[in-house]
Amino acid sequence: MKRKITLTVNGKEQELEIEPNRLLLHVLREEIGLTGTKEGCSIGVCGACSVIVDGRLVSSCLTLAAGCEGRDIETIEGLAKDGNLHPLQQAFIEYGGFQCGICTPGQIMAAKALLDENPKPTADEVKEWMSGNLCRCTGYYKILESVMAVVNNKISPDFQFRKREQQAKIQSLDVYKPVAKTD
Amino acid sequence: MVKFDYFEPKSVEQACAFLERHADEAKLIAGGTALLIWMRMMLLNPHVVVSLARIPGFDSISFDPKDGLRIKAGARHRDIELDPAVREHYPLLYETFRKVAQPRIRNMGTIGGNLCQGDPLTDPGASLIAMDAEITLTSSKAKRTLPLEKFFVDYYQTDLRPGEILIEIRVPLPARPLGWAHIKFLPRSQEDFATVGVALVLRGNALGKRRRSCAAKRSPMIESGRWRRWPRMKSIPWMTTAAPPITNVT
Amino acid sequence: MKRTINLTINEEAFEAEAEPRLLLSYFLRERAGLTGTHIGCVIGECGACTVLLDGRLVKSCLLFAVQADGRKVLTIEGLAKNGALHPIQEAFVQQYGLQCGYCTPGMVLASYSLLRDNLNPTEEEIRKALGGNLCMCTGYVQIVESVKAAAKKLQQS
Amino acid sequence: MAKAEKFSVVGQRVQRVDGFDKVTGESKYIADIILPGMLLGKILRSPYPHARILRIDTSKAEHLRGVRAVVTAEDTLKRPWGAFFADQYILSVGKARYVGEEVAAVAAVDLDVAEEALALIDVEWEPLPAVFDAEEAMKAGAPLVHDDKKRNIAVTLDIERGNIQRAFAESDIIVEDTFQSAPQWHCSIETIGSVAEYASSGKYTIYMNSQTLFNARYRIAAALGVPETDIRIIQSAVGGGFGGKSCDDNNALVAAILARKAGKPVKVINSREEEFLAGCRPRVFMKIDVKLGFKKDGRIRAKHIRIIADNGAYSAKAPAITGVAAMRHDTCYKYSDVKTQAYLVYTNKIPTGAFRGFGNPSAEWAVEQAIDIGAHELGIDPMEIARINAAESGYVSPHGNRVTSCELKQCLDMTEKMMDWKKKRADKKPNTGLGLACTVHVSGKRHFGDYDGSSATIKINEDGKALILSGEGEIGQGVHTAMCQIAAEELGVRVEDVEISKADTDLTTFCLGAFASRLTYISGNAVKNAASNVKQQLFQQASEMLEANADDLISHGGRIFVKGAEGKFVTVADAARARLFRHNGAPIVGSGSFDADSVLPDKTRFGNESGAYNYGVQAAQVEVDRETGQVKVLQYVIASDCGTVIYPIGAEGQVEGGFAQGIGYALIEGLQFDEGRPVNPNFSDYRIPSMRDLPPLTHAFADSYEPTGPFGAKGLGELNMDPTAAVISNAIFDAVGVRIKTLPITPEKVLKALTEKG
Repeated sequence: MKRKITLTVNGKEQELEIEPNRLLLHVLREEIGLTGTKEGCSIGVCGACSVIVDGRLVSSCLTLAAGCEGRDIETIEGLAKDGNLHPLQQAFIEYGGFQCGICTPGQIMAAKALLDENPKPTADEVKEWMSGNLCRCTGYYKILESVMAVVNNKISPDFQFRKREQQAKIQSLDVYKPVAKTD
Repeated sequence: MVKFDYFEPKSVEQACAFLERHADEAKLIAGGTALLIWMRMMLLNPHVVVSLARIPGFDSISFDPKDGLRIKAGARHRDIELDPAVREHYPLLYETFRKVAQPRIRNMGTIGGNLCQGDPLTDPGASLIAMDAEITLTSSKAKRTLPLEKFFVDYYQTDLRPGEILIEIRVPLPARPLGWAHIKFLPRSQEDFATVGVALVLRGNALGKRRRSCAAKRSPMIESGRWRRWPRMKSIPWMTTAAPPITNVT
Repeated sequence: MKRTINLTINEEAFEAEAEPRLLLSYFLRERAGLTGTHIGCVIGECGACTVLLDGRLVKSCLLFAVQADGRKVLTIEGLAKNGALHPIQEAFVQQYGLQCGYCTPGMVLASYSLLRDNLNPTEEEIRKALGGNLCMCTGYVQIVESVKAAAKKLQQS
Repeated sequence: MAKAEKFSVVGQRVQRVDGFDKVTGESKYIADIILPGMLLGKILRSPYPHARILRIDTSKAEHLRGVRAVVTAEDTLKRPWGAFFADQYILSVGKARYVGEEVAAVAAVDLDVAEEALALIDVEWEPLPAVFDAEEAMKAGAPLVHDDKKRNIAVTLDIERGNIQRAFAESDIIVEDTFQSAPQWHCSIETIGSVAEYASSGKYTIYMNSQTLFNARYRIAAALGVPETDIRIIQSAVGGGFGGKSCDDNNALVAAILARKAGKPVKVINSREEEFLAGCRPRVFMKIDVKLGFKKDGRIRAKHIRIIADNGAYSAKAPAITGVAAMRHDTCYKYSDVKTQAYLVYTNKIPTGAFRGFGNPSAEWAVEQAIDIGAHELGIDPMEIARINAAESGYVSPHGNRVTSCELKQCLDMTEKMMDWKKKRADKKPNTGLGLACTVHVSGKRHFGDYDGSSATIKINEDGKALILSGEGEIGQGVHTAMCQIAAEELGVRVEDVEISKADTDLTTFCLGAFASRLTYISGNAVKNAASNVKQQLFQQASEMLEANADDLISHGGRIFVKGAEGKFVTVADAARARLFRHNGAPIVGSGSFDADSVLPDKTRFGNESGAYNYGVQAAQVEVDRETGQVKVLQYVIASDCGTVIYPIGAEGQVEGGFAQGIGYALIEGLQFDEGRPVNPNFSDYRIPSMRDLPPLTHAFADSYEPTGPFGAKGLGELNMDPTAAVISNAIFDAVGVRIKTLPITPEKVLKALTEKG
């Protein structure tokens, strides 16, 4: 028997009709189309499916969507605002906090939950907090470095991803005349 | 996972009524960290799932110097870890709960769910037994209170009776001074389940003998919980090599 | 309020939920994943979304999905059997009855409907039967040739 | 040593090209690919390690509502396929040979229905005697896994170089011991998966998270019996590969035949349990006897190694892996007389295969411990033994491996300094100890046909930005960023102005993919050659515009100018546009190829297997708890010689990540089998290292330059997985005097050894 539920996902209300046996992970991915949240181990060990529900970091693979009626859910897709990365996202790029990237949404959500609660954790506190988010590529050193870079305010103030031009002028082709330029 | 009906009762009475009505086919869900894994593996296939998450006050923690600590069954591990009274008066519990799995799971799993699962690999049981915790169970017919150690029967087996809900854990205020330790042996990863978990409490006069450490270890005041069973051990010869230094005194 | 819609698509039972305002064409594409039915104009003019409903040629953009509840739908995906093209499909390939291919599913189904009732249509009958299906590429000549060739194939079989 | 070359892009800490997508969750991994009408597939797997299939009845499953296709071997050509030996089938033909083997499969509208349908497939089995241990399997009378393989032996190697008898006779001391390595699973956080689509005109389009697309295409074509052109493979984002995603398994093939039968796209993704049972092919388990002869001064005079390797039920890449374990390490030290014997043996267990290190971690686990034993017996510092024997540039191994650059000695010096080795050795504290091991790895390997190369195409867009088309693929290691840097360096443009396409077998030229630490070196060279070709075309155009000789031009930061006269220039964009928008216009597009100067090994496995060899040294300081047997790594040090470091963040990540897997292999990971059945196939019971499990690490790169590499670079990816287990074991011996010879090194084993020692 399907149930109607309303979730607030990244600030937007979502009305859904779901079977009670649906997991939050699958509802986010399949019903709402937010595939940033990943499934790694399916048993709450690896943390790839970490999301924040009512301010608490949880495994969405062990959360029934039906139990989330009325709750506020944050996923990786809600972090960047208007194309501006969250400081943690920026730090993971600057400090190489990922390789294949499959665990990265979970790592970043876990770090965000920590910094929301404790903006100045020590490296040991970060390790303890993040140890439930498994990564098979990095050996974790750069993940820790990335999180600590945010804690210690070491991310570049003028970060721009790969120096993408936001307002490039496209050269008109019909008036194009090839000439050498001078400084 | 099988399809099931899902209920969110608003009171313990309502929850008991649901359990009563769907006697064999219902399962209670609190944090879900264990139940959902078993359901996904098709080891449990309930037709009705009754969530305790929306019962007001079911996750509260209260402390009274005379009465001790009362933890409602729906309190999450992390609620207990962060509770100021727990930290101040029950440092052993604080130390135990901050080491349960990791924060994400502590945010989800509840103490009631943990105890009712009867999984000897998890940490809270031993420390709560060592602290003389007692639990209250209720059903639509009756309510009973018993020491926690009597609740554990065997691996994944508890004294939980059909129709019963664990509603509260009470931990008496320990006498001061209190010596305590909780360690778990993790042979592989720090994220693993413990091979052995030991909770140790030294009270009153036993503390004075602490320097004669071997004697202290044989003191009848020592209690512990151990992997696979939940004995309240009077003597623990196997600990003579692996005992933690009893440095924590409050 | 969403409704559960039960219907048979290409001889397979299918069930999905939809708001009553959802058009059959979108229902087929998005709920059933059958993207062979194309959207051209959504006002019943172009025929790209042509399907057969209980054997009758319809434009699926002029029907709500709820109207197909309990009925049988044939889409372009239901024509080829076991990897073998339907003779009409074969004819469209052989006679160059297509260029971009966007209107083709509708053309093929319209031809199917025609040839089921009339195995020996005249050119005029073909042009009339396919009149509700627009094509911007071919100028229709080769489409008509395709239908004629298909008719021959069907007569022989 | 490094050439004094100044680079403007190479060696810079640039941003990863795929970084934005990965931190925002926008990257599309295989599970994130959803096609219209897509069905979900599930595979029925053998519950028996060895059993005959008497009958399969799928009719009940076919009639279940929501089921769209059920397939068995009858839907396949029953044609065996495999990387080296064609010995495995898409779905069991007649027999299943390990627990987890694919027997039948279902495509349905959702996973719950698919799983219900699996339960309705009725298979009548006749269980057969099975064999689970390689040594047992070699004995006469053991059950045969494949009827035509006598004594279950898949591969035999027996190679002697020099005169081994004389060499041992001339040795002053002889060390002889036996070591067992362990199987290890890749445990990529993303499991193997595929989305296959079949057009009834006959073309398969398969989205895969494979790390070797063209090899996958070749194998799928062979198994399906269709030409390669009828298969298009598009790489999704890959959530970790480590060798496990090189298409040695049946996942994509099952998806393909389901899609063909259902006439709909079908997604098949391994559950975590399936990944352990039958997904990626885990590290080949080996029992290794090592015999080393030393001269008094520490020189290794003779080496004899004998390996029994567990192939599992099918071969995948184990034949090549066995060869690597048997011979690769002979390129690390200056050997003259060596003998190697190896047997690869079929058992009724999961097929083993490629995992980061490719046989090297197993061999180094044994050989580097034997060397350590020798050092202790001779009373020579292990650091000195390594120095005395270390290979150098110009060394040619007994098997014909020609070393063009080698900074192993420099790595030893760096390790000694970073670890403060001498001081720590002098003030040794009780229960703490130091361990060391050296390693060598290849940069590409000539073994898939006589080709050890890569190709790339670069086009210049109208805005002047370059786009690299490469089929090598990115699996997380950061190679796309390194390729962009190499192209930018060669073209003289900013790295931000170079992009790279996703790998797609229909759109890119032939590429072998990610294995053998080959990409930076091999595909880096191909990209550099393509860029060089493009640069020539740009300079030709610019020479007209600048009225100068093309040979006098240089480019920098996207500008092309006459050397020494930077004031007057044309931009790359201007040159590209000028070449295009004119009579006889043409886009600027260039291609490049590279095939390494390696040799396909002959029948005796002689021949330079790779174009370049990378080297490394690792050292650990550990503390052993005598009461529990627990090992704590206090400090870890790594020095790597990978030539020029192109992409430092990526290179560091490869060192750190490889090391983390090494720590897992050494201390944590292990799958237990019960009668061939995995007992702990999940992340709760098969643990991989977490953030808290990694020790303090210091690492650095040697000052090095590989003359044949792109801007002096060579491989790195696998190097730092290889020696870690031996390093830890050597350090434990130094700490408490016991030597652990089986993996993983558990507290139980250490405690038992300590108790036995007394």
